[in-house]
Amino acid sequence: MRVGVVVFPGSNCDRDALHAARLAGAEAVPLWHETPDLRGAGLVILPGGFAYGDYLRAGVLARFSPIMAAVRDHAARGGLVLGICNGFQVLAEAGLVPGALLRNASLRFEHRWVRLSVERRDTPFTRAVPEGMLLRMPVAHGEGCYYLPDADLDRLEASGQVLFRYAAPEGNPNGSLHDIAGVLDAGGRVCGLMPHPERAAEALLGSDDGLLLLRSVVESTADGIPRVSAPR
Amino acid sequence: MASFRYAVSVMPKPGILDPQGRAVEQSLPHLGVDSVHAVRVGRRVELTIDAAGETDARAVAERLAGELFANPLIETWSVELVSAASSVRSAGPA
Amino acid sequence: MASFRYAVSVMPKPGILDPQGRAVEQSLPHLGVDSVHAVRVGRRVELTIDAAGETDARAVAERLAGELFANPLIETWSVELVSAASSVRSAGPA
Amino acid sequence: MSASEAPRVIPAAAVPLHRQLGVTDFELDEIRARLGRDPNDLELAMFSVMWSEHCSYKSSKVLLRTLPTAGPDVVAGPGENAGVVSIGDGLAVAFKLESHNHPSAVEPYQGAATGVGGILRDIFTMGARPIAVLDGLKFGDPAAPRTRHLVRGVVRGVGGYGNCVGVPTIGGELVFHPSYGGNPLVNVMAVGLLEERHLTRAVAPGPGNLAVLFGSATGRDGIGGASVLASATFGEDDPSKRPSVQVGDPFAEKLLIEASLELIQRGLVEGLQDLGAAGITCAVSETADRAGTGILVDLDAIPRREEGMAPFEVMISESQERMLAIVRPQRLDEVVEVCGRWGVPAAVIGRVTDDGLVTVVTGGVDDRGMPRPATEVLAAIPAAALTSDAIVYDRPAQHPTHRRLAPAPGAPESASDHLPVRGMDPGAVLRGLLGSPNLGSRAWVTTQYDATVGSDTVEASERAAGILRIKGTSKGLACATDAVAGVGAFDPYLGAALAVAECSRNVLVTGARPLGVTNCLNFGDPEKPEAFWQLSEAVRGVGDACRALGLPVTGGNVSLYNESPDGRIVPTAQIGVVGVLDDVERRVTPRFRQAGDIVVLLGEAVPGLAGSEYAALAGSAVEERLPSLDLAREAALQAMILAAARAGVLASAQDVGGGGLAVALAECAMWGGVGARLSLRVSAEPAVELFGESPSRIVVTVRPADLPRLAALAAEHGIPLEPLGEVGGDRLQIELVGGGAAGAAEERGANVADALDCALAALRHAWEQALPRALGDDEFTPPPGDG
Ligand SMILES: Nc1ncnc2c1ncn2[C@@H]1O[C@H](COP(=O)(O)OP(=O)(O)O)[C@@H](O)[C@H]1O
Ligand SMILES: [Mg+2]
Repeated sequence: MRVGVVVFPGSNCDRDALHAARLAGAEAVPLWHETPDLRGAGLVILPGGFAYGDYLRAGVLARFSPIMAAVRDHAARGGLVLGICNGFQVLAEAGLVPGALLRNASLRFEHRWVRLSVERRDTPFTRAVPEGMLLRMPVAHGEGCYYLPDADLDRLEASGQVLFRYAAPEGNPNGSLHDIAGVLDAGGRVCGLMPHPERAAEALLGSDDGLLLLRSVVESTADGIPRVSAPR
Repeated sequence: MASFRYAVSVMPKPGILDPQGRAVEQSLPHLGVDSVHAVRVGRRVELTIDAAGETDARAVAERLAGELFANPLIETWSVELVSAASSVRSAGPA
Repeated sequence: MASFRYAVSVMPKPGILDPQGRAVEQSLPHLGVDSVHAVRVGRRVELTIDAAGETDARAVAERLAGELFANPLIETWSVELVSAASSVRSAGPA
Repeated sequence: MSASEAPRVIPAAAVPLHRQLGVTDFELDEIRARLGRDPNDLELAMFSVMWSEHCSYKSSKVLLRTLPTAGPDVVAGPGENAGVVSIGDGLAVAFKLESHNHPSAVEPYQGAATGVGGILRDIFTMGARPIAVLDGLKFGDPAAPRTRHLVRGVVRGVGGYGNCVGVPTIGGELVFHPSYGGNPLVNVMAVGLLEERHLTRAVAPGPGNLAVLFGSATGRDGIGGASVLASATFGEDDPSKRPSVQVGDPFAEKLLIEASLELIQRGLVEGLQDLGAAGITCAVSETADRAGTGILVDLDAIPRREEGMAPFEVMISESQERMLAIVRPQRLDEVVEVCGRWGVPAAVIGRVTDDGLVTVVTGGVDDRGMPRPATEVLAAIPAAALTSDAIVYDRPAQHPTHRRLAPAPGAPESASDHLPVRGMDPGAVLRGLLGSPNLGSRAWVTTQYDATVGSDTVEASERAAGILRIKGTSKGLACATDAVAGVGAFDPYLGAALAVAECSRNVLVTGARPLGVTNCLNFGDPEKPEAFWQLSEAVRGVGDACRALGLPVTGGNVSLYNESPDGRIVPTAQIGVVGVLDDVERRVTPRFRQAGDIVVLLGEAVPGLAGSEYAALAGSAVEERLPSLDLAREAALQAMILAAARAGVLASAQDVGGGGLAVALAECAMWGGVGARLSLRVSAEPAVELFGESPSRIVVTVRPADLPRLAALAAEHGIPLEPLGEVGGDRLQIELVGGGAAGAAEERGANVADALDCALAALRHAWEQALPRALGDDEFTPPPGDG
């Protein structure tokens, strides 16, 4: 299956995502932000980095790049989208996943290794994760504090759209409500998370837990047609 | 065609935690200041818009404010016409 | 004792590079906007000061603006008295 | 009214322009001799920046020439933007250290950020993709509010820039010493990876080729001393409109990196030069001089950020994120296309000529880029006069009368007679050392740096050296940067030599072979004979150590005038070393691995506690001796450790550095999550053995079965070897035995332990809390687990 990694001006984890997608057994191609063509990708990754410098507000300027219209269509047709770190911020600004990412409660950039609990394993992003396993990977961001107004947050929880939470012993690095590290859109096809699975794709670098997410996607689309598994 | 300069003020919505504002408040005692509270830190964007008239220019400013400068989920904004030059005076020695 | 609410606007000095303003301008064509230029992005700090009178309160606001909120090497600032509540109207769905 | 605003005693006009620009009368004569006439104001401004210490190295050149620069792996040495060493497989590494001390003292965030930006440009100018940043930071008393402000700003600035451009920060050091109180040091090292065939030089060959400026527009940033010209030009104009603080734009730099590397990989440039100090003037004169050509600059073609800029402002502006490419005319369209795609503005600003001159014109050029009859020539200077033929001084050096015993600036006045070498509780001292600002965990800093972007980081931060793997090969790179300020304060030669030894040892203990050295020499005012003596001693120390260890110096930077009203900084030779690991999977780390492994000390302690962290903790050590360095012994130790690592004998290895053996052992234990039961022979003084910082020592662990092989290697290299005990448990226990310990026993008070015995948890607690506590940040949560 083909993974497309969007390159915005200022993306800096695009190579990492391409590399990890290949390790997961996918064919991976870069997608240039000015060209609204997804090159037949089944999964589109919005990678980490600082698109447009993260100026003004992280993710907001990238949201208007021409390729985002294609990403929106892809999602509307049930295609898979994974936003990692800055990519999550772009998805949130674009309204493709719920919520906003505020400045870290510490007001500092936080680079730390964290552990994630996987709240659901019946999604295209998590089906290869063994039951009960906590995933170890790094976070590296200044604006990753997940926020939704109370009522919306309750709805998000009730509809099973919370996919990853920060877990002990490292805990929550940024003050996110409900320790939320990653969420799904209402259709379960678009996922945004702050930690970096693509940087945890090889034991040599400290962990290969992140590869499980990409493997899940590859497995989910093994026959070329993404299987739909809507949230509860 | 005329030019209009606007200042868009963007502030965290009431009820949204503002860690920057809190950090400012916490640092005030070190400056010997105890009479200050309710500090909120937001953004100010100044821009010049070319348009036939103020109504058209303001429409662009309002649109940019709501779509770009502020995130309505967490922020409120207001648009203000300022003079053609920056409304902020120069201050302090170089 | 009365309360006064101020808004302190902090903007990059003229001549000082404003990477944020530049990036915003660069991305405006993506929004289909071509009538906007001279974008500068700064900060807005709102705060409430308790003092016997406006003169005293403003003195505190001016001092904080110059010492804490702005870096006089690269930024200019201005202090404005606003209503007791935030001067920024609520907008968008809460 | 501040001093600078006070009315001048001498009206400005009475001071000749050259002096206002910092050019001495003697230098003006030298300029006249090179031009054969008087310079005009623009030319004088160009000379003033090019003949500044920063660009001309006029005080240090005679010293730097003495450094060894040749080596089998050297691809490019000093004289280029960065040194380049080969790592085999057609790959090479570019690396360099640079300072941004003074800008960081004025505006810590932007000063540090633009420091990172500047050194990264030196790397990708060579055709290398930047893959790592390391930062050497030095500040004064961490309890002082000003220091805290500087530390916060500088660390945020290094992170703010490096994180955004996406280059991991994988190492560095943060050192507090009172002499840096008025003058912090911000030295940044960057490392890049390139295919050797893409090596690009900063040259302007081929008359007729185009000079293309790409990147940000030119503003009034960083126009320092020459701003006096502004008053001549603009009369009463408000000087605050001439900002000299530079603001970094890492987003623009990221685009510049991608555009530059694409230009190089597609073979579109004949030469490439970044714009740093002295801006366009420096870039055009250096590239022309290196190629033996000239350049004609069309002033009107230079894109500006501001209106009304005077010619001198355009020519010397230090606006960030700009590059100069030399391009064949037929490739121009492609160059413009590449830059355009990355959103980087590009403009042809001139042409390469064959007259050896830097010519600046206004009023238009013809189709061939040559001046028309009506064109006004604003400046015409031989390129060499600005660069290779700039003035060079051989300054007088005078060693201070109290060479070794003079207290460092800011050190407490009263000296204790002796350090408490006896009657102490060694466990309490160890906790005190681990809890001290210089030895505690750096997590407060390193959590603010993205260390894993790029997906190549194998080890980062707290370890002796950062390690990156090299994709597509089995290789790894180990990088470290060190200075030994504590000793340098008393003996600049020894401090510099120790820094080279320690830095290369830090690379070696990972199993990597050091390939080359970069350095940043931070010193005081070279016009003061004592400061110049410190500089020349340090260069001698770097040279001697590099020769002894067989390491070429491939580049560096010199930062002088590091003085403040509080005094001069201690002599600080910051050293950077890069080494290669043939098989990164077989790297050695400091972590104790497995219960039952044997802990072995290689090398032996020599007396001398002056300049150590223990001395600082104890209060004062001005009467103490310095440790000594035997470079032959160091070289033998380094050869031995490399052989041991290659033989696969080492389970772990850690260099004995700040805080001495006890701190090294504590680190191995804390990071490995397992303790050790050891006994240490004390021949002289327990403090020397436990906490002394004498060099040429490494703590390793081996499987019991491997001990004979290690012993054989040690014997072969003539290295003393002492098995200390074994790994295990959750405490660090060191029993003191032997004559020195017995003598101390009599003086021990009732409450004093016979041995060092600490729970790992207690050590970790002290270590983790050290820095946040020193900086007064009680909100910081240290990461759990091993640093
Ligand atoms: N201490 C030093 N040791 C060795 N080489 C040095 C030292 N200081 C400067 N150099 C070399 O002198 C040249 C000029 O340095 P510099 O002006 O800092 O370059 P750039 O402007 O590209 O940063 C470089 O090649 C640099 O490596
Ligand atoms: Mg350079």
